[in-house]
Amino acid sequence: MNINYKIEHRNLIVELYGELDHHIASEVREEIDMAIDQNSIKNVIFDFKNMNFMDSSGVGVVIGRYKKVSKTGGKVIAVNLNKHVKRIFELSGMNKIIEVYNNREEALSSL
Amino acid sequence: MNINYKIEHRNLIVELYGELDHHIASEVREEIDMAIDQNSIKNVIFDFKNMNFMDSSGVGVVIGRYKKVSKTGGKVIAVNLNKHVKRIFELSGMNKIIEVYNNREEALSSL
Amino acid sequence: MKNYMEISFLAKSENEAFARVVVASFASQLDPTIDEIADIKTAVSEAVTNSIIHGYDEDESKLVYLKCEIEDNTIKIVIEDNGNGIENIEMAKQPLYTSKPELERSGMGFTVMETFMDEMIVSSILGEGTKIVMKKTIKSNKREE
Amino acid sequence: MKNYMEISFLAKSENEAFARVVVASFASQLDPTIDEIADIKTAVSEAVTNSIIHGYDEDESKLVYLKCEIEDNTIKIVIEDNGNGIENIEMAKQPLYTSKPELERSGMGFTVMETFMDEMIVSSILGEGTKIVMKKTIKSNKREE
Ligand SMILES: Nc1ncnc2c1ncn2[C@@H]1O[C@H](COP(=O)(O)OP(=O)(O)O)[C@@H](O)[C@H]1O
Ligand SMILES: Nc1ncnc2c1ncn2[C@@H]1O[C@H](COP(=O)(O)OP(=O)(O)O)[C@@H](O)[C@H]1O
Repeated sequence: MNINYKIEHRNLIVELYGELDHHIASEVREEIDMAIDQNSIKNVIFDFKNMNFMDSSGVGVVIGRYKKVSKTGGKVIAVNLNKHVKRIFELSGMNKIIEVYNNREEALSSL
Repeated sequence: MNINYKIEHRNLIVELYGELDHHIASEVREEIDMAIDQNSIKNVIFDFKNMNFMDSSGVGVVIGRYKKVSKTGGKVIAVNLNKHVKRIFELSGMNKIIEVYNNREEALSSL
Repeated sequence: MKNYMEISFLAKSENEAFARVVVASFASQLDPTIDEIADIKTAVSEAVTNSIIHGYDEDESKLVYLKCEIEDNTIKIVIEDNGNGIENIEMAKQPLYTSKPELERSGMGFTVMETFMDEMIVSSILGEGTKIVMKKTIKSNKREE
Repeated sequence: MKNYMEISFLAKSENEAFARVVVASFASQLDPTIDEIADIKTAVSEAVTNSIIHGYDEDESKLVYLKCEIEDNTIKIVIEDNGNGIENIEMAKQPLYTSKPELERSGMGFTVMETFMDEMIVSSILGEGTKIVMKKTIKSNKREE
């Protein structure tokens, strides 16, 4: 797993690479939370384009960030979900609290 | 494992794809021997370019074909060996009875 | 088609990815689609992660046990630990229920396993351990090209 | 770095490739080079193939046992069968010696294992089985980029 960040205004774009499972979840969480705190981020956009695998540990990471930024009125958005990740999102009801867009441009213009 | 054949004059070019191990060795052997018999082949050229893995079962296959064609004065040639296959060839002393060339063109022009 | 393997490995989180590769590689004999392999990998990941986190409280000296049996087009996967066990299986299986919210667990593990596999059976004895048996039949109609 | 796994599988030739993937995937924790992984895969392939062909005379109902232990930068791999055993280990280890020339075996299996791994120990009891212990240390100097 590898993470890349981009910051546009107060939006943090998190690009996930590789496999998001329990093994890597706490590291991912800490890195994202640090990026949020250090850059007074409002909204977080998860870009799943280069992620090859995710299980329910990934759901925990996304919901956890939602809980964090929603305290300051922020949103969490997910983009570029493949069929597999989409199914996990739907199962967990995450699509009710996390907005899903096809790509980054759509996500950013929604904000 | 997958095999492709090309026949040029009485030379059989065997292109190996994938992994050559004990599991596939007898199938490979039978297919090559049939091609030799049906096309009155003299020489066999093994092209290892697209082979990802070989263990000593592959040595058995190559030496076995050498024994077969040498009865009728034919040769066995190996081309496009990677470092790994080269080492196995050297270990087994195969490079003493089987000619090794960099590529197919060199092999064919040696005949 | 019949095949069998069993594996045990230390309850280290690095071995979650390893377990997925092992099962995916074994299941590949059935010529599954990419989606079917993703389903199987996800279910295995959930069960192995549960044994590590909930069964063993991340004690890396403990062993997780995994068995795979292939019979015709069906793969049966058994994942076991000798850990804490589950007091109330029905409650544990509820979507969103987790006993470790502090670890940001989502409580979706069992739901994912049930959804992605054809069958899932949980058995557990408190203080002795937990056993998950899952089955999935690989559709073969995709092969009529 | 410390890790451990053990696996057993039916003595089917399909499982030779499976065993290679399992060990390669486990060894990948040590961040080996492509060449080091190729060496390990080849050695495992030789030992597993020997158990299937020579140990069990290709009786697919029998089990091959494989253990991997990682300690620091060294991987120890043990491959065992409960098969025929070897009468004369010294003779068996000679390059080009094979008891099954009719199967086009090259007699190079032990030589390959010895060459590609840092250490190889064969022990065997006639009628009871054979055990191969191999070790390889993954060089880490490649990481000074
Ligand atoms: N192997 C296990 N050993 C002990 N308890 C378990 C095990 N697997 C699951 N559980 C219990 O079942 C609950 C629900 O599991 P699951 O649906 O996978 O969600 P999560 O792992 O996110 O908590 C866990 O929180 C835990 O209390
Ligand atoms: N697991 C085993 N069980 C019984 N005999 C074995 C085993 N492994 C090797 N041998 C014996 O040792 C010989 C040499 O083995 P090896 O060098 O791998 O060559 P090959 O497999 O090509 O015969 C075999 O031909 C066989 O007689």
